[in-house]
Amino acid sequence: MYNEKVVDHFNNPRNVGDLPDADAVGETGSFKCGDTMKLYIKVKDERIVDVSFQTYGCGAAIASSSMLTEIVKGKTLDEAMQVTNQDVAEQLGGLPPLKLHCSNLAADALHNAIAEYRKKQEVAGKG
Amino acid sequence: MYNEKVVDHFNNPRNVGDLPDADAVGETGSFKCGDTMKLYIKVKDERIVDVSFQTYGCGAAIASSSMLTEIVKGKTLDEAMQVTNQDVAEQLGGLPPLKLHCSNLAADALHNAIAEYRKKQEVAGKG
Amino acid sequence: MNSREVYMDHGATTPVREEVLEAMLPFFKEQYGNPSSVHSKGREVRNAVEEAREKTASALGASPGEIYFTSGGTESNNIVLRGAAKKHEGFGHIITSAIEHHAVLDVCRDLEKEGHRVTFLPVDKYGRLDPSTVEDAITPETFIISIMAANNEIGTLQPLEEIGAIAAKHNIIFHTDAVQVVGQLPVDLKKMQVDFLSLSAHKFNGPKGVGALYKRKGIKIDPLYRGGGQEGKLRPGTENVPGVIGLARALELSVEEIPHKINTLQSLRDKLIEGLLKIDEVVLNGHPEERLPGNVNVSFKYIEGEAILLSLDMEGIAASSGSACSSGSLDPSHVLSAIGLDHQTAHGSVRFSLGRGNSETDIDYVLEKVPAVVDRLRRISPIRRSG
Amino acid sequence: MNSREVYMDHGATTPVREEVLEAMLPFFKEQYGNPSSVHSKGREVRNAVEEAREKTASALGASPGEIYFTSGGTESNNIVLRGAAKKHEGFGHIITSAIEHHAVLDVCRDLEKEGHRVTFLPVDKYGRLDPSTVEDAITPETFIISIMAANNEIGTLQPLEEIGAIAAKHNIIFHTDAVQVVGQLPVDLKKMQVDFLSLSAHKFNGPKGVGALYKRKGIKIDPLYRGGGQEGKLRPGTENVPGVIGLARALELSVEEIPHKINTLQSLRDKLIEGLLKIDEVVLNGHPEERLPGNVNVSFKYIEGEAILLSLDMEGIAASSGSACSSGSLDPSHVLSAIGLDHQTAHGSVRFSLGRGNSETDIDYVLEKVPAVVDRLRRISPIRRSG
Ligand SMILES: Cc1ncc(COP(=O)(O)O)c(C=O)c1O
Ligand SMILES: Cc1ncc(COP(=O)(O)O)c(C=O)c1O
Repeated sequence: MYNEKVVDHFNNPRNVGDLPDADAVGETGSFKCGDTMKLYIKVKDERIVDVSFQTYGCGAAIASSSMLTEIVKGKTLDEAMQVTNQDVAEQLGGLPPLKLHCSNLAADALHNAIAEYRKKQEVAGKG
Repeated sequence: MYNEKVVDHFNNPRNVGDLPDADAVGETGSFKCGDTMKLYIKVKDERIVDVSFQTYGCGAAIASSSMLTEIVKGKTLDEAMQVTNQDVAEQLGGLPPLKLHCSNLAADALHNAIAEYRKKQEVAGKG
Repeated sequence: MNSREVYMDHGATTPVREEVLEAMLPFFKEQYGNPSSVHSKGREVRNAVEEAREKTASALGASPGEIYFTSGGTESNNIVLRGAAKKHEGFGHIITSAIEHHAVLDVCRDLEKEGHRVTFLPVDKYGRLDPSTVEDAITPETFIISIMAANNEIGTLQPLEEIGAIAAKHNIIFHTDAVQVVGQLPVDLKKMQVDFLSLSAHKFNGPKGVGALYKRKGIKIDPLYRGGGQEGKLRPGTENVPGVIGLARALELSVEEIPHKINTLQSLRDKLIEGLLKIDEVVLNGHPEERLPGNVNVSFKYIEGEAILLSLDMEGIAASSGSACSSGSLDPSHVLSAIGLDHQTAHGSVRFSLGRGNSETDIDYVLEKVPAVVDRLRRISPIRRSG
Repeated sequence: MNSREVYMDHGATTPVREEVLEAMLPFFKEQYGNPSSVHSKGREVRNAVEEAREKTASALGASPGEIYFTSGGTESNNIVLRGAAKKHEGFGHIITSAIEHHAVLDVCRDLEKEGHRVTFLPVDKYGRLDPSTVEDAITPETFIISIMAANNEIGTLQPLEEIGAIAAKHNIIFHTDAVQVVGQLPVDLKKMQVDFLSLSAHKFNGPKGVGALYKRKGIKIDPLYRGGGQEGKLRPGTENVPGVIGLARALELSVEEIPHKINTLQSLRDKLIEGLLKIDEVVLNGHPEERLPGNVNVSFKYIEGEAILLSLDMEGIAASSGSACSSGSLDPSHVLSAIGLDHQTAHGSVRFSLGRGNSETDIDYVLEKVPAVVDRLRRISPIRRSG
């Protein structure tokens, strides 16, 4: 069903857990299938210097989350905003068609995290 | 499908052919399934002294015909009138349910032959 | 990959046992005739098929004329429900439960769309149907009651004798999908007063793709498929000869072994349940007593079923789940919803279904591996217990 | 009982060949998982089923998504005809032939009773359909044309390409029951422009109880059975795994061998026909050229088919007949009536259907035995030639 890369990311997920000193947290969830993801980012000079995740979901959801953290670590926020769910699935070497929707939360959580970070910055800038 | 007795009567039918000096011939046929039978009898003192048959039909029809000739040989006409198609099937040790109708011609042909014989006698008596 | 292989998915399917395969083998290359043929190559096979029918009948306490071979449980169910609807004049009313297998439930939904009325009876939190709700649901238009013998996911047994008595009293056709029960528990057609019973060979160590339908003598339904008229016209098509031979042999063996098997399986089952419930925040789904001897279904909170299955699979353990993601659908199983589980508890359900070949050591192995799997996944999960 | 066994009833069914059984065997006891399961025992079997689908597709020149596994030719036919009728809004019109297999003919009769209109096209004395009658029969309500590729009794091939072109021109679904043709003759889906094609594994040395349906991509019909959603919902139920593996292997092998096999079979067939026609008052049924490479059907006048079959059986020869008495019905086959045979000629029909394993020696043996059988039965018969 899943290819080796997916299985590897599911079995040995990278960057699991919360980041106690995160600059922002992005959350997303599918009401329908119940999957939930939290993405923590640490930002320095507009660049993601650290990232971690927590995911409730199936194998595809967990592997996608893990893969996403690998993709975005070190990217600038603008670069990271360009990352799509499709990119994640591609980097994983593909997912079964029925499972594609399970990978949809990873990029969403990332974009939510970045949005939160920017909002915080704005507030801080104004304040 | 057929038991050994049926198979034996089918393979080695008794009393096959026409009787050139028959006193009467009974014919019967099923319009539906196309079976046809001719029964020849030779009568002496109200008793069937010789009998033969010709049958166009399936294995059950041929075996029933053969069995019938064995049953009636030596019987008085009155006794022979009592023979039913069911008797024939029973003497054969049974026939498959779907094949019962194929055995229905044997006794009919016999009764027809006896009726013909009686009619001839009547005509002869009157004449 | 891993040292042990522990198959605990007997509710999904079972391996064909040696004796069954042996019984089937001559019918592929040697006794290959068509049972409808007049010649001896056909007749020998016809005899074998009729012997299989007799064996099947006798294992169920039925007569051979009441057994129809089909291509499986799904077909048996469809033949009964659609056939009864077809036979019924105009539109009528069907009573079934909310937790039937899709091969009953979705046929009923289809018939509903076509104009029939259907009552999907609710079940309690253990998945049990209250027989009085059946009686209450009956209307003058009700022409069939279809209630499964045991649920495939949570293993809950239904009070069939009570329901059968109600159906008989009101003179309504009573069908039971006994796919999960036949070969596992004794089946008494007389006591249950069923008119139709569906079974599937691959659930009791017989081959896949063959099943049977018991139809009480005298009860009539319309056939759906047309063809060469095999199986009393109810299921036309050249007979799956090795299949029906295998079904009969498997049924014969498994029914014989029931008295012995029940105790073994139940004690394995109870040991597994007990062990699993020792893990934090695990709940048992289904009825604590009225359940299939081999069925264990629990929900691991805060984690998702498919992820659990994959992790178990890495350890060589085969199980199943009512989670949406394990079936490729979006919703968790209708059964788990019907017993009132919230979305997340339903998503965390795992079924271990025990069967022939499972041992004490298997249970120990599973109980050794599960806690670590659950722990690992809970560490990844963002959901935390509130306590 | 007799020295030789000569099986000439390949049109009824065929033995499973060694390579096919070998391919199936691992899927009973070892690779027994349910293809729908998430764990590896299920996934390995899912892969095998999908490989079988690919093989089947490639043997037919189709794509894997166009292949649906069923329980046989009967089911494939029923799914198409009933499914197209169910999909069609209100009552419509169906075009078929008078000589279809019962698995098409009787479905059409059923649909007619339910309210659809059906045209049963006549055939000529050889059993050939005139494509122009198809075009003439088309009405704005026509939603499906179903014409068999070759007749199972008399072996006559139909002009499918012409009919397909007509169906395509009028944008009407075109189905062919190719149960007798697949594995015997090349099948070109593109040229025939068929939307649906039915096949059954046991007709080409595969196992009984499994078939397939080709459905052209994009064409939609409604499913009849409901259940677990297998086979794209068109044929739900746990897959007959060993069966589909066997089907694919048998199809692959028999399609590969077609070029070589055609010539062998045709020359055996023609030798047998020639020899049989030397017997007094024997007529060939079906088309002299446009017939299945292995089909021989003759009528022996003045004697009845079942009696001939029984006598041949005593000599070790397995054949079949369109006689009423060989099927337990009262009427001779609708096919023999449709080609205009009188009752008695129809009753005397015998089909010798050749296949894998038949040899020149078999033909010699049959030609040696038949005259005596015919002679013996004619001596018993009261019917005499008029000449
Ligand atoms: C309760 C129940 N009914 C019906 C079925 C369908 O059986 P099959 O897949 O053999 O057609 C199953 C098995 O999946 C089942 O568990
Ligand atoms: C032309 C034709 N169609 C359909 C069928 C039915 O196939 P099955 O008996 O495998 O369902 C047959 C075989 O009997 C056939 O010859």
